Amino acid sequence: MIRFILARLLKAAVILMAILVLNFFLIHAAPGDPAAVMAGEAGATDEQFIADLRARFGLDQPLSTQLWLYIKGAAQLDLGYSYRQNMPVAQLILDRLPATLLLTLTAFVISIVLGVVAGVLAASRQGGWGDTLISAVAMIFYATPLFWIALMASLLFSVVLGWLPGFGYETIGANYTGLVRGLDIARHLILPATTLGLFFTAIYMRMTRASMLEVSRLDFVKTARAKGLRPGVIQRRHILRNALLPVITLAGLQAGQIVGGAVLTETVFAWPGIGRLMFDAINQRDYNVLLGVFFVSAAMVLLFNLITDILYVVVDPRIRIRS
Amino acid sequence: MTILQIRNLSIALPKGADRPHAVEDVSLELAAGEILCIVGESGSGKSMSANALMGLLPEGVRPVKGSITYQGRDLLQADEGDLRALRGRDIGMIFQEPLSALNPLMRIGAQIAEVFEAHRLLTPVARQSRALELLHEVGLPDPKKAIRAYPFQLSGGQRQRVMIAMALALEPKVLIADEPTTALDVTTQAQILKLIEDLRRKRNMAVIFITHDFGVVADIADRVIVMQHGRIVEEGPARDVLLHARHPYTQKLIAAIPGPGGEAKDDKQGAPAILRVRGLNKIYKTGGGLFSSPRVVHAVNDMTFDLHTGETIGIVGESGSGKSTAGRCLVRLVAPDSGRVEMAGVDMASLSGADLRANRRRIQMIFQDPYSSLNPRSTIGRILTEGPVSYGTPRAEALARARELLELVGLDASAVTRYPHEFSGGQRQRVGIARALALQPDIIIADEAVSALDVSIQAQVLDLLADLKRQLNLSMLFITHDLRVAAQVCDRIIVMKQGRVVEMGSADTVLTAPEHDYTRALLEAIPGRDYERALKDATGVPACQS
Amino acid sequence: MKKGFARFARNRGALIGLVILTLVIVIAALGPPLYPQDPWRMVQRPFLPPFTAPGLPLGTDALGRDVLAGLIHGARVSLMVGLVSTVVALLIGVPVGALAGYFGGWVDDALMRFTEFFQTIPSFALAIVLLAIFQPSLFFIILSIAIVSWPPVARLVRGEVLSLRSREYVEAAVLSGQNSRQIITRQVLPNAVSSIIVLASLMVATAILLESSLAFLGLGDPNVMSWGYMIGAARTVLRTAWWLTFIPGVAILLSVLALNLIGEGLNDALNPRLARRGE
Amino acid sequence: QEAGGTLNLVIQPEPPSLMMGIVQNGPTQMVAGDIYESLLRYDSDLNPMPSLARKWEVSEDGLTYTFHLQEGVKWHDGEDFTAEDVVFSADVFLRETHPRLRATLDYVESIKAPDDHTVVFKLREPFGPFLGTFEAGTMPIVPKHIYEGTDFANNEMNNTPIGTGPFKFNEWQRGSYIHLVKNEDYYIEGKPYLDEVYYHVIPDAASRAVAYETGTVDVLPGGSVENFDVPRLTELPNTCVTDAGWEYFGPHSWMWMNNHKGPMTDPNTRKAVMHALDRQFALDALWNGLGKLATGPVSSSTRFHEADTPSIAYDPDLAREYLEKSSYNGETLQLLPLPYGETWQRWAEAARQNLIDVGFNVELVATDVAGWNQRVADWDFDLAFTYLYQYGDPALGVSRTYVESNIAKGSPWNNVAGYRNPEVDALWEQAALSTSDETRQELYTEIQNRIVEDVPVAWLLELGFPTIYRCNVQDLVTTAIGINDGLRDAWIEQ
Ligand SMILES: Nc1ncnc2c1ncn2[C@@H]1O[C@H](COP(=O)(O)OP(=O)(O)OP(=O)(O)O)[C@@H](O)[C@H]1O
Ligand SMILES: Nc1ncnc2c1ncn2[C@@H]1O[C@H](COP(=O)(O)OP(=O)(O)OP(=O)(O)O)[C@@H](O)[C@H]1O
Ligand SMILES: [Mg+2]
Ligand SMILES: [Mg+2]
Repeated sequence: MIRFILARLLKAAVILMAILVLNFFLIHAAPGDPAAVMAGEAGATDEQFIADLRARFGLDQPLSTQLWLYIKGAAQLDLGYSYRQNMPVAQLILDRLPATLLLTLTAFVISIVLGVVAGVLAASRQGGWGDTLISAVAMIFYATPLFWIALMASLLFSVVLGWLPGFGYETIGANYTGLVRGLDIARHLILPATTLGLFFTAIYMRMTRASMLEVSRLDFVKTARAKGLRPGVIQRRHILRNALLPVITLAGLQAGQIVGGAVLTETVFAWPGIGRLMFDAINQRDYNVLLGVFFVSAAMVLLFNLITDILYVVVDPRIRIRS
Repeated sequence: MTILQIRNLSIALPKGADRPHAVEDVSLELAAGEILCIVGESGSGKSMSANALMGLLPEGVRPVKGSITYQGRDLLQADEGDLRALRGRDIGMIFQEPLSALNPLMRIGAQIAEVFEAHRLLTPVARQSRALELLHEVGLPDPKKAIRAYPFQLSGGQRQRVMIAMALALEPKVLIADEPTTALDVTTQAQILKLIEDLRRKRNMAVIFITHDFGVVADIADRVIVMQHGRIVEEGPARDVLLHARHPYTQKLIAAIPGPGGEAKDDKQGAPAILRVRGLNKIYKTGGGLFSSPRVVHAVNDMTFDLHTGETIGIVGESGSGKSTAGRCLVRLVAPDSGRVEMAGVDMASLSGADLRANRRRIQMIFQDPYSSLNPRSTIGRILTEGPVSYGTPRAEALARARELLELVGLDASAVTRYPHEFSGGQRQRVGIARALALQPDIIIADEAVSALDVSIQAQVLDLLADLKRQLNLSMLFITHDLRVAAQVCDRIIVMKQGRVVEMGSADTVLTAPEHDYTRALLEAIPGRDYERALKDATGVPACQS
Repeated sequence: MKKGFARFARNRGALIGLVILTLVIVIAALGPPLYPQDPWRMVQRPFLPPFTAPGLPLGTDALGRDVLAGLIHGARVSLMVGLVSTVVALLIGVPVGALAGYFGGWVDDALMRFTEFFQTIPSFALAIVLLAIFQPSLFFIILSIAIVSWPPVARLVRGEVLSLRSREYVEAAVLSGQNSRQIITRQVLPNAVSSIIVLASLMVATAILLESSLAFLGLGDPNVMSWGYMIGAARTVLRTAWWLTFIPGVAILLSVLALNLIGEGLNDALNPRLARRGE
Repeated sequence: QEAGGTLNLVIQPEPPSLMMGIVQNGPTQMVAGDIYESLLRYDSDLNPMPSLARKWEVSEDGLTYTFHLQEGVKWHDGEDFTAEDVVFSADVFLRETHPRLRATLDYVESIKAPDDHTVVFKLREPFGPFLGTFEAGTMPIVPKHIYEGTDFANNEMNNTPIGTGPFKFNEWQRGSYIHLVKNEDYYIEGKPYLDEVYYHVIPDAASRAVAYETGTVDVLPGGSVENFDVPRLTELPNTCVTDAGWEYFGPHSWMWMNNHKGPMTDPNTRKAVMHALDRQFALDALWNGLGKLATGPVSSSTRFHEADTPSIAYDPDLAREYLEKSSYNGETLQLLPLPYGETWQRWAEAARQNLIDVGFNVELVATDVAGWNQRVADWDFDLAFTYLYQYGDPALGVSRTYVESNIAKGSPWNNVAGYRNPEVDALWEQAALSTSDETRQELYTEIQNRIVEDVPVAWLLELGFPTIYRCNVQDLVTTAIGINDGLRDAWIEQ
């Protein structure tokens, strides 16, 4: 197992480098550069200023040199410097990462738990009104633009009802500490996490339901019934476990998008996360930040692919013993 | 003493099914300690009757008439809770497909222990030890290891034993076995049959055994019920039904059983060898990589033989012995690792690209599964013309030939415009044969070409093959695990075991005076051998005339 | 086929979906000629609520443009974005998946690594970057959406092809002398079509949503009226003129819903694994 | 006036840095204007007022400017502020980092500190607008003891700015908020009144409005909510709105017309465009009636504005006439909206419709900020929206976009249109070097008339940026620089 993981990590590192190179060219393909953006904001009219900025950012060097310098840095986990923000990229990302992880992981957990429970409920009442209701609600969440739900939720719960804060990560200026701060953050988390989670909840629900129905037609379920097991036990022990396999695959995919997968939600709820950082970086052509975010995102995707694989091995003995 | 009684049972199928009732007006009685066999072709309602007993009918299918009485209670009226109490405890069931009937994610021990748990018996520890005893009882080698294993780690036969252990765990009074051996090879089948027989004797259990194999019936049945189209057409003690069948359907089924021997074969050894195979090897490596040593299977090990013009060679052996791999190496669906396959002086094994394509049309294949061997999205006409067209025959000409071929294999020429799903299994197999013939090959390789078919249809297809072979002077390699089938159609037989050829000789010699122990064991395991002899005696003719 | 439709039609949801989608298609096709009002033309005071001004049943937007005209003309663009980007995604994804699945080995490895690359960047973020590179015009919006949505197609097709290519009829085709291209296009792909259709119906829906999300971030094409554009443009006046986002929002919701319902119906009808036995 | 309290403002977008000497964009100044100061401030008529300079004298010949500095001023880290800091800032630091000031400093021959509290600027030649350049954003005074001899751009201290202003930097949670606290040692007794200031980073405009409604923030500086939301917000209880505080910047909007190539090289086409635009509609529908119709290149809040220039009013018939006379024959014009939010987007759509109505073919080209910069800088457009600050004086903020010497690819902020008129160029030169306001007025009136004749660009509006705030926040805007100039006078009525 350890060897398996090590081998996979090695392979991932190689892939990561390749991805980095591709990303590098992708990002540099966009018209405009950070020097021009910054000069514009400063209202600078003289070319010397822009040329100086370019030289400072190393943008006057040939692209291949820039790439080489970047790769060399990245290999030592140095993601470069954001000249625009006057900060090392790694630090910028680390500053934002906790907020994003908190948001996306909460949404992730919410969506899996809600989605699977709803899916099981719907499957066990297949064709009944309960199933219809759950499926319909899921379908509507699935079909509604995310930002629309976000706007509506913030309007309703924050402005009209005043129950929950409509944006931000914590109450600014309150200087809470310890548990109170935790609760404060949790209150801020509810709206964005739920909104973000709803879409995936719908997907998990539909997937679990379909998978449950499919598994329940398999022969071993009949065997289980022939043993005289109660339907509840059959549902949990035999159907659900097998039905979760495709759900794990999907969860792996979703988890991989945890970094930067929440641009819209972070925008609407002013959540100080990576997604927003990335969006701003695109607008400002802050290449290093953008590359850094993509790097971290790709690393996450590969990491979660690995975790999914390991999880598969744990859940599905067929794979465990083969490898 | 009757313990189970079915009266006038009718089971309705949902709207749109092929017929309104799966089972109509079925009545039967089962006495303690008795083995009752239900036979009949596919779709005759055997499984439905059995499922009705357990209250496990599929969705949309429900009993509409009659009663099932067990210990004075009508099971059709019982509620789900009562039925649950009976399942596993009073009535056990074994299903056909050992592969899918066990939960792939649970250990064997846990799955057996579940039976006790379902009926709230024993402590968890006691359940495990009881499970171990049961595995021992059904003759599983190394039960200690098996109890911790997952289903996929066991062979088909072993899995079927686990199923039996599970069904027997609570010593039910009635055991229902729905084709429990159909998916197994003969040797394993013989073991399982013996096991059931032993258990019945030891525990005085009543058994309903569903099968379509008359050999099996002859070996174990006390009484036989024959079903056709959802109705019972004949019923009686095993000897009576098997030897003196009254109903024409039963007679037809019995007549279709292929028997050993068959007609006398002329020696074709004198004819020139059309295919010369020398030192053929194929090794599969799987699962290898950075992290684990690969599993190596020597699927074909140093195979050497000649096939003469007009000759049929049978390749037999148990599952996994390398028969299919050998066949596929010959047509180069699989690239052999070493060895020569000479066809008219050309070594097929070393060709590639255009040369391979040019030579390949002389050697064609008929596949096992009539369902998956025809592209469901192509018309029959297209299936039959694609080959010739890709070798340059004009489409119109190829189509005309396709019509002829269809007539040749006994189908209507109008079939060219239809799709595979509009045909029955036997008809599809004929299409498959026509496709192989479309390229006018010299050699045909038939890999389990009749194994998936019902006995009666099997007989028709075998007849067809024999006819065609004569008419077209084909040479044929006939791969099968059924020795009786091999005996019937083959001039010579090759017996394979674990990739090696262990015996090769004329069909008669191999079947009547086998030299190798393995061949002998295979022959031993064929069910119903005594019966066949008896049948021969009773009628004075071989079971099947070709 | 007829049986397939019967099976499809038995699913009530699917039938509803089909009705809605047909309606949307009819509006998209016949709407502009029947309702020739230019959706960009400023015709009245801004922010007229629906049902208040004669001739402007859905009111006007921030520049006094006719909302109904926008809705009708937008249907065409939104549907086109959905359909065309899906077709383009299929044109990329199907060959990649088919080649990877059919040939295996290093071809598979290379193509799948390539696919993986597109999946390491969150798809929405990738779309934004692509639009930053290309500048948002309808053509590039469609292209960007296609580029971020083909990887799942490739994966699906690869999986299907992997399982289909070991079918006996494929081997029979090999023996009958067909070349790889013929086998892929005639034997393998036609049998993967039902899964692809199901996925495609969902992709059309996702593409419509994606376009609206991009428009929300200001990355829509300002020269063509689409529902996404309408929502994006009206989101700043959500509080004062909620109907301006609500109306196109409902239009998107209904279309996406319809496509999903149809997708499920198709799945039941075409995918024999899920089709109930005996039906 | 009451001391104490916390003020919450919105900052949009998040500034890249707070070191105002290095980064000169709007958001940076809005926050760092509380931290850094310059020698002067300006009232709403752009008259100079004391800041770090207590008083100042200008010599007769207009070549020597002497500033007397406040006593007892300390940097936020406790060091004393002296004239040396001013000399270092202007002569060393900003010459290197501040492109806009650098142009002005070209006129300066020397900067000297005869003693700790006096600074003398000597000019090479007279420069009329010189006294208008001592605003915090134009000439922020930075601490010599921290920056001398270092790599300015990469100095660690840039992340913890040290100034002399009324508020000290405390904390910056990127993506979330910037926190400033009262400078207890501020040199004006009793000021500032506020204890703490929070600038909230909220990327979505609708959410910023919500933040105001739910009471999280008290001040929405100009441009932080979409214009469409302004009327609704101003109707909320205890809400005041003002468009004061932008006089120094005089944000002036126009449409670049590409005089280099294509249809816009023909003056008749340009005139057709100018008269086709319904700017009153834009003002009413998009800008809530705040601001004014522009009459020419110089904003009415900028000095030397001339109101009586040739008419450029909306007149579609006249536009059609000009178009008829022009060489335009149906080419599709590429119009670049300003990528700064929905108002500009809508405006571009309305303008396109105006132009289509008189017979142009127009297509909008969507870009993001970087793309817009590039296309404008490369003259890759026919028409493009823009707006620029005028910094109170035509010589500082207007001439740069009209003189021939400022035609150069690569910057979107110079004479992008490619307007060439040697006679006018000469007038610009003369006006900048003159010290007498009357002479300057005459020259600038002439310039304005000439340029409006030529219509090198299509002037749109003098933008009115509304600041929305709770009415109990007092003295929020006291200078021509508004909130950007620091909250040193603001207080909250409890
Ligand atoms: N789930 C189901 N729903 C509807 N009809 C079914 C279902 N299962 C089987 N049938 C139909 O019921 C009839 C009897 O089927 P049954 O399974 O009992 O046949 P069988 O004799 O066991 O055949 P086999 O030997 O192939 O197992 C057939 O016509 C079949 O098509
Ligand atoms: N593609 C493959 N990769 C790896 N191993 C294989 C492959 N195909 C077959 N094998 C292995 O090779 C051996 C021979 O298989 P083969 O299919 O030739 O047996 P068979 O005699 O035809 O069996 P059956 O009667 O079950 O069809 C088996 O152990 C099988 O597991
Ligand atoms: Mg059956
Ligand atoms: Mg085989």
